[in-house]
Amino acid sequence: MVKSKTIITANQHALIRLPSEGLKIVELRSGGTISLGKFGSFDVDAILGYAFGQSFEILDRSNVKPVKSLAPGLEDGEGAEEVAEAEPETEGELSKADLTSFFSTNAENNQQIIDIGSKVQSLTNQEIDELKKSGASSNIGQQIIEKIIAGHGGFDKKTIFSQQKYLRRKQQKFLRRFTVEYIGSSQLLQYYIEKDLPRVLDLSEETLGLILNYGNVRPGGKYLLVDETGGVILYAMMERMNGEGTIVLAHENEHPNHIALRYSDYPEELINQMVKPINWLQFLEPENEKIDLEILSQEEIDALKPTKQVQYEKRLKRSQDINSVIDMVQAGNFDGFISVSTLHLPSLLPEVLPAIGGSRPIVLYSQFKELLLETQHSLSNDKRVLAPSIFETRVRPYQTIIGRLHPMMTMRGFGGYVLWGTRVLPQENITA
Amino acid sequence: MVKSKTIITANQHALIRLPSEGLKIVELRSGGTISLGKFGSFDVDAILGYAFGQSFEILDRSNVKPVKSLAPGLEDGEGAEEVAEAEPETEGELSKADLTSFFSTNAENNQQIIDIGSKVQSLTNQEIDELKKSGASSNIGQQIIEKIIAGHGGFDKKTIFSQQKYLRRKQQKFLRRFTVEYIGSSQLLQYYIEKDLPRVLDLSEETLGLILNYGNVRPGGKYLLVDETGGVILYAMMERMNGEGTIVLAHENEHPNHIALRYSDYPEELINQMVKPINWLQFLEPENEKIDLEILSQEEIDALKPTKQVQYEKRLKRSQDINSVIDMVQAGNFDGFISVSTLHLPSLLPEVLPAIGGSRPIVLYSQFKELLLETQHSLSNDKRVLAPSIFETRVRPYQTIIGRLHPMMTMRGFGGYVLWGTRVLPQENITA
Amino acid sequence: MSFFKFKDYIEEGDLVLAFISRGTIKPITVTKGALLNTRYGHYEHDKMIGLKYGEQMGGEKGYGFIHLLHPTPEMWTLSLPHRTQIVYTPDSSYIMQRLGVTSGSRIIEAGTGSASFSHSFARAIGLDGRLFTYEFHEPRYLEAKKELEGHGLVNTHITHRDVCNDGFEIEVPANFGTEVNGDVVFLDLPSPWTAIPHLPKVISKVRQVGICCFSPCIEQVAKTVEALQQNGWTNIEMVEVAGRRWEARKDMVRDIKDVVKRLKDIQSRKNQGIENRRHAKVIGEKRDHSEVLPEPSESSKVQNTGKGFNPFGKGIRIREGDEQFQWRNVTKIETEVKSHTSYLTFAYMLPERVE
Amino acid sequence: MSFFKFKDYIEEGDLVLAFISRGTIKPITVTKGALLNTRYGHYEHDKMIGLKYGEQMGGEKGYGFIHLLHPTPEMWTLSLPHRTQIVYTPDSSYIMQRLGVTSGSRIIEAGTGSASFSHSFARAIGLDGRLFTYEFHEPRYLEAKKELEGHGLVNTHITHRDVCNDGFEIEVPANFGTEVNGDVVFLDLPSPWTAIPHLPKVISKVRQVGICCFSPCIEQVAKTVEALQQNGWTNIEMVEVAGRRWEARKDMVRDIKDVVKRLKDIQSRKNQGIENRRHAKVIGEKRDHSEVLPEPSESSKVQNTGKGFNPFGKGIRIREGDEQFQWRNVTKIETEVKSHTSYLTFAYMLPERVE
Repeated sequence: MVKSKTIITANQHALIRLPSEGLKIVELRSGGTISLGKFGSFDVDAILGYAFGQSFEILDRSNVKPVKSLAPGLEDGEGAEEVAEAEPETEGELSKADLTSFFSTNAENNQQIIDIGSKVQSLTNQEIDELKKSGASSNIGQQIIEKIIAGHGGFDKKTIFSQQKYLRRKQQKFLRRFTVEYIGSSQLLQYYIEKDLPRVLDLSEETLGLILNYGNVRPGGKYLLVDETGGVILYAMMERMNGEGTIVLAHENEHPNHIALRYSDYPEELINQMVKPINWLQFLEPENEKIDLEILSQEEIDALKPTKQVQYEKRLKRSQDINSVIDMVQAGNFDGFISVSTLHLPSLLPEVLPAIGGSRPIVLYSQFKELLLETQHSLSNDKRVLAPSIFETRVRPYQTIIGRLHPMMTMRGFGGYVLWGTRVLPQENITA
Repeated sequence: MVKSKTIITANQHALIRLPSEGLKIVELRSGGTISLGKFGSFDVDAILGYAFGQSFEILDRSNVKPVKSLAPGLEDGEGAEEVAEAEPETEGELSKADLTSFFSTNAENNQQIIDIGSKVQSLTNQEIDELKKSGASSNIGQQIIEKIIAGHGGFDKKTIFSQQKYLRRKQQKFLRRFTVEYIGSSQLLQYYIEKDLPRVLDLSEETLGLILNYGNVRPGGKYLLVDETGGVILYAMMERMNGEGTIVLAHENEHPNHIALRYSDYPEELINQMVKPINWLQFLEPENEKIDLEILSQEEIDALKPTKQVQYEKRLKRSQDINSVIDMVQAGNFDGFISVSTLHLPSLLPEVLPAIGGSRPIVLYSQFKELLLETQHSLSNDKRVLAPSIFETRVRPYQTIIGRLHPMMTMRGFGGYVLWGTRVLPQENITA
Repeated sequence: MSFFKFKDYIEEGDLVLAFISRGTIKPITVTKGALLNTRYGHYEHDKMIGLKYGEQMGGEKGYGFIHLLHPTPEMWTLSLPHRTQIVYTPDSSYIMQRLGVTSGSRIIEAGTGSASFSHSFARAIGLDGRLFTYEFHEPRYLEAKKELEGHGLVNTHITHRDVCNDGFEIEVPANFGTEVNGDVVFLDLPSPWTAIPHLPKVISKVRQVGICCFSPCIEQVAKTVEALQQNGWTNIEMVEVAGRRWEARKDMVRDIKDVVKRLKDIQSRKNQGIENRRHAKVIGEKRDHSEVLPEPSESSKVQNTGKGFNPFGKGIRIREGDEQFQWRNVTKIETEVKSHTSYLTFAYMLPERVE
Repeated sequence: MSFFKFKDYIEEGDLVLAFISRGTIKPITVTKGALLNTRYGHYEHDKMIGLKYGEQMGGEKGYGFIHLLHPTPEMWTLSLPHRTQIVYTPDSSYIMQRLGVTSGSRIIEAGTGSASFSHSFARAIGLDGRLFTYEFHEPRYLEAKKELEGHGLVNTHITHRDVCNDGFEIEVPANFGTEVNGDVVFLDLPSPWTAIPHLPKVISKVRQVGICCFSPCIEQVAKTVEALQQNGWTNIEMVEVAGRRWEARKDMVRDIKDVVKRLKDIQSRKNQGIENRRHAKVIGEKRDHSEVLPEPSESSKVQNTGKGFNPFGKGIRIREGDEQFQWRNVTKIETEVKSHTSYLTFAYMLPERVE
């Protein structure tokens, strides 16, 4: 694997985090320019060589300068002190600097935007446009926010809460900062959570972590996987396995869907080496589905027309692939079974269990606790799974400003559930 | 209602809260003595006249003195300052006074007792017994704790956590303090939660509060109730209704079970006036179950033998009671339906809905979300219940010591779920 | 209309909560000649008069409907626009239960805020109880005063006051007793620690008094706890309340047998296609599906008839709960949960000091 | 035995986790001639040798059984006695996922504590990664050192050190690189703010470094956040992780029709009794149940045969899930939930300072 996980490097994908909590995945083509829509655009070459995680501010003509974080006002260390000293007092005493600090440490999670700005605001859109055009300064966004506060008639009469909301909204609209992150499995999942939550079946980052740990995913393992997220789980496993080991990917279509791997920058050979797809028909009726290809001698191949030769090579490769994965399933002894799918697990599980090795983990994800409940009941007389239980994990983020510390007021309710058990080998002649 | 809700009064029941988190319900008979087992005993007359909520410490010969709280060391205001200054530092720096403060503000919820004391403790049981017998001081418990700390070889080598646990355990064992509380519905529920959680169907205090508010329980209302907790819900409703209004109590046996009311100190007339029992047979087949008693004239009654006269009066009363509650159900227009039971709600609800007035709340409790889920689905085509949803409320208590503030490490997982909807009157000819 | 008693029929002047959808409940005062306009139809107030509370009402132009609900504190809370000042039902109901608020209680509340909790208090304490509520912010005070009067909360008295500086003492209205004499205190203030020292003058001297301070930030809790300790309050405990709402949903049962049947169907169609396109096979692949091959008819694609297989609606939109398929009942939490409202700090004060 | 790779058969000297019950998992080192004694039977180590991992093993005296499990960090964590020092799987798995711990990561951990998290780190970073763990408390250090070596965690290096006073710099073993050069930091210390200033000397200078501080009290979080800010860490965010475990249970369906049938049965028995006791009725009560009266036979009391009614096992103990009755699948949360482990404060450090 030649891709860099630490340094922003050309010809890789990267995640762009925007102040508006927006996420974008881009390919960093050397010499190219990337547009962030209303936030402006930047030259790829200007960000190369920095560490992943670096934030930048867009200057004029697609130039950027590195900044410490997405939030303004922290470069000079000023913000930190203000934050430390800030205390919740009666309404109206909150300073602008204080509010700015508020944003700075909360770039990620605050979703409580309420629309209070447009009604009372005295700056016209034209004035804002002029401000935007007015200069090459890196402080354009900050300047605009200050002007808006100054021009906002009712600002000091608002509650702290609505002041914060108001400023935050304005900041998100005008600040031209972004962070460039390595696309790890957490970033990939966050991206899909924001863009297409149903695709990842409501899976949260913490539940993904739980699946990987309960699944004992590590370099060199041989896992059986069902992944209906389009490859996010597959990517997370590959990331932890670091190129060593095998993932047999059971799927229900003609071809497996792991479209999310297109952002992985993994070479195709690595994917082919680690990921072995098999569909459920092949899995469950291996004898029928093995391909019994008539092997031709070199002479016979040479005798074929060139197009037929190519066709033969393709068929040969395909039959070898399918037969080898079928052999692998028939050999069994997988190091774990991980399922992140909407399939009916009580009917699926008995078909899969024989292939899993003794003492290896069974990890089943569902959006709905009720489905795992049914699955657990279906296992109650199956002595092949030891101590199955349903687990839930939920992370609760805080507004992390000293003096105003509290859990975020709202958060998304999704996350999913995990059934974890251990494959064991019951003995017939043992009675309790 | 003559009972006092504010002052500890003779011939009422009261809740006794012990340092070991134990709860006891006692009847305060004037001139009597109440034993708290290993904590000692006290004369009832010594506590009369104080306000409910008062804590006491047992002196010698069943005397008591009032103290500020269950915890020692706070009377002189000393504890508060120590608490305020205490900070979590590296291990071993925690002072005894600090630990004492820890206990003082956490009398209720800390359940994390681990047995680490007996192994390393150098005081013999005999020494402890001697200490106990040694004096008439109110500080016996406190003294014992100090001696134990002094005599405890490995005490200062323990982690803060285990020191706290150790002291707490010792304190609970030896302190002779108790608090006398009025038995409100919260106290009654807490009592049953501790003594017999299945009896109250895992109901938590916060869920009880939610039921009463969603049920719009208030003085003067006429409610239909199913209460399988033995009367805890009934008591909570009566408490909020303050003697005004009616509760029709539907039950499944010959007689309703509201045994918990024995601690209510409500006079029987009040109970009879407010609570109207009806069994489900009477509820669902009212015409069959109405009692058509042959009314006798005074002459006819006089002609009966005395035993038959008594029998007749009893039958007459019973038929009047039953007929009047059946009439009440047939008249319908109840101000709300509250169910805290294990009955199958999808089969029960359609039988009950016609009796509930328009715009009145439907509040259904279950230990299990799955049962309310089934109930909600059964309502999906029933337009008589508007916007039914399943609600969950959970209270998370904190260790409330400044400098060491954090949520309790463990808590009981029960609490239950509530389905709340509104009875409405659909119109046939309306299309969306 | 009353928060103390249900009535059955709607009259002119009544406060009615028009339930338009779960997220849209509109309070209206029934006024002759007035019209309620919603995205889902128009409704004449005149036609509401005489209808029963709870009744469904059709839209003026033949589409849409609303339900006409009687106000309760819980419905009223839901009808308010989302503002952080609202104390929602999971918090308010717990506070009332824990502090033993019942008919006859005397409550001190500061600040009034949206007056949502005031409604809940007023309902619970009944006509025998008294609620003293204080609001610092004048426009909010005026709005709340008007609302409390309009809603007939005759057991409630509102005062325009900065209790942190000026305390709670007021001239008590004639039918409210001779003094405030509160037995339950609820403080929803930015700095409750400045109000706590003023409380002894207005709370009961003969019974235990309970207090709850409602603060969003943890640092406020620390200051509050210190103030409570210094002012003689005991049994101090802070808690959080987490309220959650769940919806009933259905999730399709996707049996592995149907997966296999569908794959066979795809394969057989493909082979058919290959057969049709080509006349001669150069290189053969052995297959034997004849026994279990399903009938690949059009109907089996959209229906789980029991004979064919369930294609799980691939490429077809299926209504949740469609009876042609098998479903599981599941619950789904609301999309956005209220993960924090405020910290609730409880404490108690006993009437007598003991030595 | 290895935390890096599964093996199939048990050999002498292996670390085996004897799963006795959900709450009792006993780590044993398979030793010739040794015996495992449990409340549920006795088990000879000799007979374990050659068995497969995961195999069920019967008790020596013909009763009881255990399962012989291969160690994994998760099972190992469950096998430890309950101590607060343990970082449980919901926390540890999230920390690793959020900080991007993968094969090859270089971890700094202080303190080692029970070494439970060390096992999890060591597994995830694989043989290419390196874990530097520090423990202040000497007995714990010695115990952990022995355990880490015994478990073959060759990618892990433990140091006896008070990092708060003495920092993290150590002489790095030959195969651990030239310096610590950590890219992920985990601090489980009473005062992480005193350790944070020592970090720059041991963390990577060419890539972003992530940190997680694990503190039970909120006041520790405040000090930690300040220290992180002052030392140049950014994107500071504190979170809590709530892990819950649910059990599958069954709850009896108690249909209202059965309630009615049972009441009729009681009534009819009672009337029968009255009839039997008395010959003449003085005052009559009209009743008409004849159409629906069930057969009050003994069998209908305990069985829901479809003809009679379900008496819900009044007075009879019924096994959960007894097939003669109808049940609903339900979930029940564990009796005692871990409502708090610690606060997790995350932050990041970039290699270059920008002007």
